[in-house]
Amino acid sequence: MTNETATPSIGVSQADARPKLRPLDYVVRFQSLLGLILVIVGGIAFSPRRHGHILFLQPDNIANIVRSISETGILALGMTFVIIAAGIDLSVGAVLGLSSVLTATLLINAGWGLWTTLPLVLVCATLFGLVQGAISTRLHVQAFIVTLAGLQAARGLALIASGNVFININYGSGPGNAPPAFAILGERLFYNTFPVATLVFLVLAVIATFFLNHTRYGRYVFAVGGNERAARLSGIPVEWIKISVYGITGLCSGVAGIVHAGQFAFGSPTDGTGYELNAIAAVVIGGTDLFGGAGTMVGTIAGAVMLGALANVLQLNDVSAAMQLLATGAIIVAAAALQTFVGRRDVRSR
Amino acid sequence: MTNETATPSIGVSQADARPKLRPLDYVVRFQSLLGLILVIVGGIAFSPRRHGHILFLQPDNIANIVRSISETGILALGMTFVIIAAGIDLSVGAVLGLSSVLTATLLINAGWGLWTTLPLVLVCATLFGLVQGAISTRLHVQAFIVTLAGLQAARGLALIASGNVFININYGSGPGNAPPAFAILGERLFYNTFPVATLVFLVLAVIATFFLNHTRYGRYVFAVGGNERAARLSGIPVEWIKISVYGITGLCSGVAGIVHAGQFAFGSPTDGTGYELNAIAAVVIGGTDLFGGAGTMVGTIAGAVMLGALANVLQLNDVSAAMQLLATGAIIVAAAALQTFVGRRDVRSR
Amino acid sequence: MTLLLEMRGIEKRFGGIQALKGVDFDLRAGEAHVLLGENGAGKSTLMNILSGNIGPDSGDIRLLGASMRFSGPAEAHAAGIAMIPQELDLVPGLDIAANLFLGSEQRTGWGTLAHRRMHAAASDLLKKAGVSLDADRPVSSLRMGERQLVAIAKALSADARILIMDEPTAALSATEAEHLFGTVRELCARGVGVIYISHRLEEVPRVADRVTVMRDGRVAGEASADAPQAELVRLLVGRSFEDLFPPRAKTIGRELLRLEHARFDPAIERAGWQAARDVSLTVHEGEIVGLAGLMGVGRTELLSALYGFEVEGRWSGTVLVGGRPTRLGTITAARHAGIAYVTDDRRGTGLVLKHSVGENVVLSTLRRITPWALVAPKKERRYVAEALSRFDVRPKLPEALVVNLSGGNQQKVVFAKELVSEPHLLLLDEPTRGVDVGAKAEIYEQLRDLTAKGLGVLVASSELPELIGLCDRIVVMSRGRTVAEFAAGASEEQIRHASTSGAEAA
Amino acid sequence: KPLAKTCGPKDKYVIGFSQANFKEPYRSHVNHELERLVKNYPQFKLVIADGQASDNTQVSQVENFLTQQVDILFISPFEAAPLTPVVSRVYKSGIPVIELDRKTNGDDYTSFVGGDNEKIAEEAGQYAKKLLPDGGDVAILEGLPSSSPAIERLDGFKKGIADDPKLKVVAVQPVDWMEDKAVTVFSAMLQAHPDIKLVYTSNDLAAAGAYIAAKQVGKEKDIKIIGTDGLPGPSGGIHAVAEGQWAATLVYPTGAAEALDLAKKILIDCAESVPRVVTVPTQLITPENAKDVYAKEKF
Ligand SMILES: Nc1ncnc2c1ncn2[C@@H]1O[C@H](COP(=O)(O)OP(=O)(O)OP(=O)(O)O)[C@@H](O)[C@H]1O
Ligand SMILES: Nc1ncnc2c1ncn2[C@@H]1O[C@H](COP(=O)(O)OP(=O)(O)OP(=O)(O)O)[C@@H](O)[C@H]1O
Ligand SMILES: [Mg+2]
Ligand SMILES: [Mg+2]
Repeated sequence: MTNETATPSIGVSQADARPKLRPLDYVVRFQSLLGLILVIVGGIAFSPRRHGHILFLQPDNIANIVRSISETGILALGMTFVIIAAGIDLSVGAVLGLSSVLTATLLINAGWGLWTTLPLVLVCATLFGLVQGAISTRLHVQAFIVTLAGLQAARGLALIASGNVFININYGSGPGNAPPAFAILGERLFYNTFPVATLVFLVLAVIATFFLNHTRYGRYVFAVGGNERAARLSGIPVEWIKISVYGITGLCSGVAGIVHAGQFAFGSPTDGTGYELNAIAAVVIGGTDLFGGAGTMVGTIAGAVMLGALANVLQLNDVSAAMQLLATGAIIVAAAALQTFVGRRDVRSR
Repeated sequence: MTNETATPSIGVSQADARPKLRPLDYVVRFQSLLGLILVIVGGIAFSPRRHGHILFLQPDNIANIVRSISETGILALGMTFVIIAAGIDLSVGAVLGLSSVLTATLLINAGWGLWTTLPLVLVCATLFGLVQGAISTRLHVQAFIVTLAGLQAARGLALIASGNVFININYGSGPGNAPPAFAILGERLFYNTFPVATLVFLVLAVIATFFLNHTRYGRYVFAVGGNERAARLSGIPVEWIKISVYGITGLCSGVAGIVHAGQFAFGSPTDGTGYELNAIAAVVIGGTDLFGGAGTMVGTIAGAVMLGALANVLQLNDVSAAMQLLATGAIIVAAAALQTFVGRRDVRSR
Repeated sequence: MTLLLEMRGIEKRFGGIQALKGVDFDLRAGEAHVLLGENGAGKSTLMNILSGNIGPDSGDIRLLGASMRFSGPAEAHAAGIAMIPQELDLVPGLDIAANLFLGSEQRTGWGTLAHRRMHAAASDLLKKAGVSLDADRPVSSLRMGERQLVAIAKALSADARILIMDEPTAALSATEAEHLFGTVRELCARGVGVIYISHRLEEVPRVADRVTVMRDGRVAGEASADAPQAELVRLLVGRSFEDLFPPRAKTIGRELLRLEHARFDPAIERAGWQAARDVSLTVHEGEIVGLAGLMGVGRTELLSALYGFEVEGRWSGTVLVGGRPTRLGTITAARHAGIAYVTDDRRGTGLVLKHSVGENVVLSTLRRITPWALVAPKKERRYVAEALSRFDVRPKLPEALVVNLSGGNQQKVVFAKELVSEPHLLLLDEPTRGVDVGAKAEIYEQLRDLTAKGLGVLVASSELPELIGLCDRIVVMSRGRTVAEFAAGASEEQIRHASTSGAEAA
Repeated sequence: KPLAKTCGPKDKYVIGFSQANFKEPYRSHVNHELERLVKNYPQFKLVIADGQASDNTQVSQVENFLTQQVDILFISPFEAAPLTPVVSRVYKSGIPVIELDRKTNGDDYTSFVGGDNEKIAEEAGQYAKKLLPDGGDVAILEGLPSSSPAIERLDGFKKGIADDPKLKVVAVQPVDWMEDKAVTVFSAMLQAHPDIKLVYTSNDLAAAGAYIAAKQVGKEKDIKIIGTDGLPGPSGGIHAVAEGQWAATLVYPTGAAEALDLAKKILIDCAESVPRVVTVPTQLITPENAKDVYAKEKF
């Protein structure tokens, strides 16, 4: 045995050669932030100024940015789980709409209180997600189809729930009014600097990061996305993982829907149209692999903020509609390219 | 030697002595049609009738169905190549818009003729696709991001090209008029039964099927999508294949854009909004695997027709908008489930 | 004989790992040059460089004296170099014919694919490789052995001047291997140069004209074809050890698994699926039982059906686990009964390739090392480090990506993963496929240590010497039936005869 | 001879309404008005199809109505030109066509009921001048760029304020009719142009968004918001003006009542001719009249 342990020590000496890479590894670990940094630097550089002040950095403006991305951000958190598990969820935008409509109808038309309404909405949204997950997993239908169908179904349900009208949430007491407490979702805290919607996003972001990186569940999600068959062989409850991640996106969509209703004092069946693409974009720009098995939550958050900051700086400069579209496209690609360029040590992980 | 060849063939003949599943294979080859069949049967069953006639089967109605899917159908043909090559193209709808705007401006504002306009439009669309492919492949940026950015860019370009307005195509001679020949795209042939737009789709469908199944290029697309490393080891020009498929989607989007402009005598930067999802849906419902390496062109065509027929039969029955959404969702999933259920023999090929 | 190939001072570095440290290698026309070396020695890397798959950092390659620089496999192909890669790279979605002609499709006058012609040619090629499969079976439905044969046929189809075989017999059983040796000799006779990599030392005298041994990225020495195995082993692992196989079990404990006329009926009939029809065998604590048989007799199916992996279906007949009747057929049931399973397809089902060694090792035991369902990084790191050194995975880097490990080391990772979960009964399918002698010895030793602690092992292997050396009893299968059982000490002849005659009988 | 093939006191008539889309609140309001008012005509069955903001979809839906042989077609084209051919096919087949809110090209339709986007926007411009007698910075939140209502309303408003140099348009940006986008965009505008005194928005949703944005920086009092659509109901613009949140909104009439009345004339009374164009007047909603209008508007 002793002389045997001599041989592997070669392997170990190889191992010792490796730590030299640490600094690079370090940069690489944060590669998903590079795009954001790029945009922020650009934002500062190109931001209009008024008597010396950089508008882009004004507290109000920053508040605008973080508020504007709070909803897609929340969706993107859930989406990260799904995509790491090698799935996709196109229904999040629609479920957001459904949830905001439900919130509005229950508060206004049904005259429920917050403590009954909000939990119910969240439960419905989560169930909706779980059902999609179950169908996709048990019937072996590609998630893309199931959630695309789910998108339609959710919009249909929202139309029914709302009776195809926009429901205004006006505050006050008595029937037809929502408890004023709900209005807080539209406001800002800390001397009117920090939007509540963003606070919700941040709290969820912390929770999501924790679950992905520090729980057994998170590990399972990575394993299932990385190689489903190997995961199954190792006794991981693959089915349950694959189903539950859609429960997570559902839940996130529910929260986002409530935030939406709160922010805009308003519930409409078409709320959140197209949000799914933004959410997925945030995740993918954040460096998560659409083929599953690899990704980071911090990347997703950075991706979401980046998209918001980008839109903001373009608007600050009164860029024309056409140019905004062009610039957005160009910069997104540039950012992604920069990140992958730094991140590309191992070509095999496509 | 001889008896050696004999011995292993014992072992292997065992492998093959198992039930020859040819008939089932046969069903399975056409599994991707089951959804369509389901919908057609349902359509006939539930179709309203007027003095005995089944409206769903009226020539006019069929013409309407096949016309309504011609554009997404064309997009789906190209999309099939991309998805089999394990890629995705979200820009097709936008490039369709761009192309229809280009067509309109060149014909109307620039007063070009058809033989200069149409080729140029097709070239532009193809180049747009190739550029996306090149960026995604060379810079190793996920196709989802690149084509999402491409979507934005294309819409931006369309706005610029059109000067932020939509352009009516009116026929006649002299400046500001398009050659009347172009109007044919909006008409029907064979005693007004067969839409020209559908004819274009059919011709392209035949060509696409041919290329996918009977040319070396098609083979390579499967190989690259199925196992990139294997493809590279076999000396296949992987990069070129991965780039060129986006050229194909670009080209298809260009054709679809021209058809769009012709059908509606109209070019607007917002044309084709959301078409990409329908196109991808058609492909995936057709049984093509979003993870690449497997798929059929006939499936895609069936998928496209199915979506059109489904929408049609629902509306013929005066189903309310909400219910249409719900039903569409349910039936799409049902169809897909049916197909995968029949198709599920070999676990290994996920 | 003319010198076909010269490789001089080839170096290759991967991140922190110097895979090749200046390797010289040459090949003459018409010779079979066997390349030996431990796992991770750099054999595949060297061959990947030769086949243009990866570029060298330095060093030069001369073909017939002309210096070459391949920018990709295509150029190597053109230069007449063909390779059977170690990790069989086939396209699962395409059928056998399509895979055989991938990259060199035959076309009609119109430039369209000549489907019929290729199909016919494919069938011939398969025959040449000694396998009769319909060329239109999708590769995804083939078993490891069959894939290997397809890969061989593909390489033969290139009729190259230099043919590289990277562990071609890894998934083959004796008969197919024999046939392959025949083919190699034919090729050499036709003046082809063959580079043959293998970990099965008993094959060396059967193919080799010349032997080169690599160790740790260098050429450790040359040997003649008829060098005694002990000599080769010494060159290989830098030390000599008397016996590859540890002593057999002294104490046989209580019965772990008993099958009597057990039969498994899969819910879904799968193309080429050899379900267990009539299986009778027992495994006791401290015992290693072998499964022998020709290819495709259903050993893999038997194991995966016992573990309930990717086959839904019902067991009938007597199935006793630990003496009690048990409904096997689902993974949960199997794991609950303390059964673990190492498949014959490490890339497909053994490992999460895009994840790190560490993440893979803990995969099957996460439940154990995550108290309150939370990951405990320190605990985990200790756990992984212990497992890696226990199974001597090289390099000993928890954060290295498995995909970059050498084949043999990947196999060790799979072992570590399944054995740290301390099962009662271990199902092994081709356990030492692509594992070097040293590592084999370690694995065997590990198995014996564990059986001494009460583990029972049921191992399917196509390497008869392995079964004979390792097992306490050997059960022979044919067409999903157990046809014979031998106690330790049976000869290869007896077993081979039992398999074939059993095949004819059945 | 009567306009409709079959008419008279028959007990069942099907009205097929092809709506451009259900997204914009204005559209769903129109649907609502029709659904509410059609109850006054027991003979009428109203079927509404959602064009999903797609010419292609809307065309095939109209063709479906043709297949179904509805008795009369109501249509709000998503865009004029693309719908023109199919509408004239319907018209030529003898089915009366009543177009709401937007005309198709040519004259193959029975009659048109609607307002005039450009005029309404121009009126908004006029009122803006009144609101800012001594001028100031003005912002515009445009609809979906290149869609005709967006274009017409943008042009109209600019025309309305053109003759007053004191009104400076400092920022124009598209918000695609969407409230959430309006909030983000207008927030940015307020950063870039803190002196904005008035914002004209191409629809009520955008106006609501602008209000939220202004409120977030405590400027909701100083910034005059002019909306468009003037929808009734608690979520509509009229209410917002009544609440004093906006300076004004302009009612973009639905013409639902008028359209149904035409349908009655054509189908039940067998009218042989009906007015070709029924322009329903817009109404400027200001804090002065908002409360009364809000009270009057049934919903
Ligand atoms: N792409 C890669 N990235 C990083 N390291 C690599 C890569 N490929 C190989 N290596 C390392 O190079 C060394 C040599 O690997 P190689 O596959 O050549 O060994 P081998 O002799 O083929 O072993 P085996 O007999 O197990 O196949 C190993 O340490 C392996 O970890
Ligand atoms: N997942 C699978 N899908 C389809 N067919 C399979 C699968 N696994 C095994 N087979 C078929 O089952 C038959 C038995 O192959 P298997 O490898 O199980 O037998 P074996 O005796 O283990 O042979 P080997 O020597 O390869 O281990 C083969 O003909 C193979 O085609
Ligand atoms: Mg190797
Ligand atoms: Mg096997």
